[in-house]
Amino acid sequence: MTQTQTLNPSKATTGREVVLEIRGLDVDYGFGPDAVRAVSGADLTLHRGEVLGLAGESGSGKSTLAYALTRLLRAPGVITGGEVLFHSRPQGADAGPVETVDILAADAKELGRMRWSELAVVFQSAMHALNPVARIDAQLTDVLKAHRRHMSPAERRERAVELLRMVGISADRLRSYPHELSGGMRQRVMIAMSLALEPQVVIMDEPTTALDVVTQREILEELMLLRERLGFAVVFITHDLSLLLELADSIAVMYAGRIVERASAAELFRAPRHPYSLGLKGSFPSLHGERVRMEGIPGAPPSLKSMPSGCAFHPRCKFAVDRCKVDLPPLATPAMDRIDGLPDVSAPTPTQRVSSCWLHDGQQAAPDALALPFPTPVHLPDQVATAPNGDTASGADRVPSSTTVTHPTLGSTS
Amino acid sequence: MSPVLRPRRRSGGSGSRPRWLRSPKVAAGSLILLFFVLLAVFGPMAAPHSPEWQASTLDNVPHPPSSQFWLGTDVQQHDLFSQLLAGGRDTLLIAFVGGLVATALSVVVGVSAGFLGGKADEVLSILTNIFLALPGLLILMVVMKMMPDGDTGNPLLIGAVIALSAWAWGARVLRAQTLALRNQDYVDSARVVGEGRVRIILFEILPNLLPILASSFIFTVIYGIGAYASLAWLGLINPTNASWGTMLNTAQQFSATTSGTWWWYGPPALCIAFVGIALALLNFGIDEIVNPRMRSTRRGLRSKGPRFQLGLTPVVRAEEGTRP
Amino acid sequence: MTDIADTVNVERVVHGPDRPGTPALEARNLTKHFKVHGGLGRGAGVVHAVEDISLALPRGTVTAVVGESGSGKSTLARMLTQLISPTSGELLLDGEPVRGDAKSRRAYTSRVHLVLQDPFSSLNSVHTVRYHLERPLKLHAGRRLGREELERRVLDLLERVSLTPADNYIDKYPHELSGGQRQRVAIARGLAVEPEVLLADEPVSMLDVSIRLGVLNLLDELREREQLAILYVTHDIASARYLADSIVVMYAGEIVESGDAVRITDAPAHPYTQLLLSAAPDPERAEPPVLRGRGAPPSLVSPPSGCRFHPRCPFAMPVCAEQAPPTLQAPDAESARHVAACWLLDPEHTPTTSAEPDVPQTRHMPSPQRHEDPTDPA
Amino acid sequence: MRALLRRLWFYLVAAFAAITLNFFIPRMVPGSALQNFLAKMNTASLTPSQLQALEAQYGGGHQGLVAQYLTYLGNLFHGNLGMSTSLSTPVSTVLGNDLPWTIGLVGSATVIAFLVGTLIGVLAGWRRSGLLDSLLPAATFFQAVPYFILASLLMLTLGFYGGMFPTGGAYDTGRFATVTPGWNGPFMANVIDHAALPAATVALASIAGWIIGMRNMMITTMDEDYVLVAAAKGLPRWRVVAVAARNALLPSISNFALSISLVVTGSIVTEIVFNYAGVGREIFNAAQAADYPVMQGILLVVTFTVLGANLLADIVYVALDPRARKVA
Repeated sequence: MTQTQTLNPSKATTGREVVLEIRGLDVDYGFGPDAVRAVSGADLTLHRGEVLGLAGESGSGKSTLAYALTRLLRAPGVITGGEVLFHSRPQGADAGPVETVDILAADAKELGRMRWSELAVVFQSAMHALNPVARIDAQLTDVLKAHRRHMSPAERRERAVELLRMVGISADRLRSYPHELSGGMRQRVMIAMSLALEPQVVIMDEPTTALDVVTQREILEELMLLRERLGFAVVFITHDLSLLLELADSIAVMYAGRIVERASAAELFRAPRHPYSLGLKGSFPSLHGERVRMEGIPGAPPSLKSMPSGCAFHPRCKFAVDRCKVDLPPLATPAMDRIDGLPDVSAPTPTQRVSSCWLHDGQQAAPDALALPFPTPVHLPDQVATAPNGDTASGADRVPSSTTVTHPTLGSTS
Repeated sequence: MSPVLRPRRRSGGSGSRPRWLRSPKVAAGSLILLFFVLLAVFGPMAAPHSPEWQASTLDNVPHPPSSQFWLGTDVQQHDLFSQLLAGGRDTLLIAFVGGLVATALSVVVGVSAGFLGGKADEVLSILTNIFLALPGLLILMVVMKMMPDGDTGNPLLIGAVIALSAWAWGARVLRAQTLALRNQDYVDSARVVGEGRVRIILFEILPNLLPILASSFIFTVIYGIGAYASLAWLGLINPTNASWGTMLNTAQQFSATTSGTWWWYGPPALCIAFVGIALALLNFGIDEIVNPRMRSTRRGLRSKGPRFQLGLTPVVRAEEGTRP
Repeated sequence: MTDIADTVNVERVVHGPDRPGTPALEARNLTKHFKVHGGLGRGAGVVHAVEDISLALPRGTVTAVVGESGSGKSTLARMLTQLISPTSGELLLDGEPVRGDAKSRRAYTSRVHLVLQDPFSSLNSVHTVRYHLERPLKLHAGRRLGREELERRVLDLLERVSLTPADNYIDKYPHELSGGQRQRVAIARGLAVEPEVLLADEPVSMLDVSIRLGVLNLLDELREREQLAILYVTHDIASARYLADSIVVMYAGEIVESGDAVRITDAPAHPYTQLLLSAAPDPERAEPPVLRGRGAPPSLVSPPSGCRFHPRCPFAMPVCAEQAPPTLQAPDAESARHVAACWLLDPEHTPTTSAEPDVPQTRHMPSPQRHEDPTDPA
Repeated sequence: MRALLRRLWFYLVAAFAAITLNFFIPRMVPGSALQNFLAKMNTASLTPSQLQALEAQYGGGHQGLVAQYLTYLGNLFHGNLGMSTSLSTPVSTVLGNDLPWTIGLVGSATVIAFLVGTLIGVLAGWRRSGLLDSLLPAATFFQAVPYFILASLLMLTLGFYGGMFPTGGAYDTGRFATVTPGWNGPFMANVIDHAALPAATVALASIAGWIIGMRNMMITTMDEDYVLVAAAKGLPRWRVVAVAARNALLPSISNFALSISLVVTGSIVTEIVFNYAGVGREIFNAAQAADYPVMQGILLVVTFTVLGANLLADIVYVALDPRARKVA
């Protein structure tokens, strides 16, 4: 049962070397006057071996961003600006020279070569991502055939067996068709396929959303174990923030096509700075403690065609001020998190937490709920939830405008 | 895959033209069709002579178009222009009746099979598949040959007989679609609210089948025109009924095609072809409206848009591109 | 504690919240076996989808049915609405047995309503919101409603599900509404028949995260205000804990545990419930969870003998494979309503595996301090 | 295999239904069928035995319906389709002479149309270029126009006025013929020359259907994730197209089965235009001569051929789609 420990990755092992850099990425759907902007000015940095979570609701642009950075986005998606740099390090040699590929400038041939061998993708629904009329072994070996010309058919087959075993599927499944496998097994095959060439980055688009919780947990455990062994970095896309908080090293929260907050998982969990992150976090009922009425976020996410002015979240934000309706807040380090001597509002370092909210521009005191101190004053590394000071934090964490209402049914049950 | 009919009333739709007219294919198809429908209705009245009228009983040389006979005459000195004007009515009527009857049959069989499922579905499906496999036109030939001459002149009867050989295709498609719709949650929701079976079929399922119904209707009409024209051309239709098909039959009998009398066989053949093309355009347009992804790309060489290719998302930077 | 087995192991355990009086809807020994087609010359197989379930839904309560896909929870909900007729067992509406003839069925539809999972397909795209809400009103009013009366009632329904101003929504087509708004319309349609029982089959699983709570809260308000008996079918045990009075856990077509929502999640008695809880996302977890009972649910065509969970159960004993476990009271239960179908609860059987014998304690219990942060939901 | 057995059951029922229908068609016609026939018959003299055979086949004799039906089934079982009234030979002999020509013509034309149309459809769907798409409405022209008009058009332009191909017959006959029928080179070339226009008619008329069907299925299939995965995996371009085309092909094969009867009847009309030596010309001649036994025999044989083609398409489908093998 040692493998279970890997689900919560130890931050110490995370390499700091950058493997993927995204700068100011703009993505449109359509072209010309009908175009709508799906992703605006996205900045992300993925470190070697890190799990980066992309959280957001449907239409927030999280999948668009992920597919655009691999240039796999379908028509009518168009990349209209920005940069995606992949810093590739030759396999096997830790100290090998780093080669940088400009993905947006690459041609089909170069993309074809580097994609999958260095940057693989796991799709949301393995049901649809596996070719229904081809056997599993054919789908595992064709990628080897395309990228590893020197391998003999026997070697390819051997590798396919090895890949399946890696994700816990026995070799006799090689001759199966996808429809003969369960949903969990299909997703395992997809993961095995993504790792066939030992890529440095794996992008996972809601890989477990369609699965049952137990299967989901099993697959995530295996995935994290493999990550530890093979050292690939993961971009994990999901709408399930509570899962991401458990799984990821750092998290970028997206809303209406923009990254509104980027922070480490611990920071985001204990002290979110953006009202949307706070609201999203407050949309997942807890498995512990007293039941209280929670409000979620009023309203609904905007459509790309009619984006609100200023900060897109302002119509649903309980803290919104006049300025939010007019001006777009920059993605910057919140005033309270700035370290003296580093006044880099406009150019925060990649590891620094940032939030796109006027409440953190230093002109006024941010609301209590958005201004929880982090790191927490009492040193308790990873377990604030059970920490004795939890109650001090929680008092401030309470959303000011919503009064705590005891659950109506509780009166009769407890 | 399930084509869902979008509501007709659109909020803030651009332009006052209805959406379906904005498709050039539908517009062209409708215009041509309208012309021929008008021809079918008013043509016989507008014709200068009756189809049987002969300019002379002595002359047996077909005359090319002239100011007197706009489309010339045939061997027996019939005015071909008059025959052409009169000949559309039966053809269109038969095809239309055939289309209506066949569509009605296909709805009854297809929707029942899809909605009821089980044994009823099995029996109806086998019936449908058998009718699909039967060579309809051949059976029509045999049946028409066996029918008394008087009956082959009755357009309604012929339309109905043609429909009998044409309903199966629509029934099969409708069954598949009904099967898909039956499992939609809104059908279950309607049942939970307490709606009856008939009401569910008529008000929940049928409106969603309209695009398929339209396409199957048009398909059958095309088939009907072809079938009727072929039968007439083969001489299996009472030749006293003037129609484009019977005109071609007489032309064929007198070897018009190989004797250079193009005005004899050309115009009726063109009329049949044009009606067929109009209907095909309509069908094509409906397909594209229902399923916008199938719309043909209009980007020719002159287009400035990015070229989309699977697995290679285009990069068009603002400074080079045309973003407003 | 020695005579628990004798006192609780009655013939039929009725699951669901304990309330005095006649429950709005009661299911007795509901069973559903689906026939699956064999080929030519082969006997048809039988899927044991739901096995002998007794459930009571009292007025003004929410009962959650939790389970993985294929556990039979949706089949159960559809049986309760009579969309599927049970193989055996009966339904009691207000204590009266439900008959199957067309007239009673029609009457039934006016008292029991089902809200389905997918708001994108549960409304017909060719009809407006008005049509969707007028139909049940016309069907169940019992008299002809005037045009103004209908309009007034439709507007009232929209307001009851917080679609305000109602005028803005009444003539919209489904595609003009967001997922959450559609689900509210679906619920409003349910309310139009003025039901006593509302069954909701995964009503929020297809919705955006930020608007799920809104719909759950709406269900809770309806329960409170209209005293509905609500059945909430879900795979998300955290939302079940949030909304429900009582949780019923299903595995492979059977109820394995039921009881007060908070008790079930805080002190699960059945190994499967423990497994579900350990697999659920929970950022508050101090240490990574330990999954006990990996694997997949069994085939329901030939379910395992004895306890259906035994092939996966980390505590399985010989008896588990031989005999179906009785439904027993959980040892720590304050009320007799926390029960589980597990041999471990029978003092005569002790586990032979290395796992700790006191099953309910194996799971990490939340420390009391953590309960004082009421708004921290994560 | 079980899926196929289940389909086989359908074919048995269908074949039986076709046989029965063939029996009842003459009896469903208003009035006494036999009287109608006799009235229309242009063969002046009927021998008493011919009359008796006709009575057995079309009723109006003194046998009961059931007995007639049983006689009919018995005759069929022995391959006895009756006697041709105009040719005085057994119908089975007549068909035996005609059928190879028709099957050769329709078979080759259909296969060519299917292959070419599917290929163009794959390209049109994959590239989605304006050029190929603008061909589509033009292609529908061939689909919308009746076979006999299309056939006449080709015959007039390429054959009669163009002089590139012979305008009739299956091979040169008559006084000036230089070829001798048999498996020899000049004769085969002559046959192909004669088959070119009829085959082109059949192919052109059906090709638009394949192009459009395949194009639309390609577009739908390319939206599937597995095609994107194939592209993402860095497979060569043709492999990615192949993945999509392989899946898009499946509905085309079902459609093939559906349309086969339309194509067959269409080609029969085409044969009439070109006076081709197949069953088409035979049924036309039979119709002219009111030779009912031949007409009915052809009807039956064509129906069975269509059913056979359907069965073939079913087998191919099951072979190509692993999911179909599972469905019982």
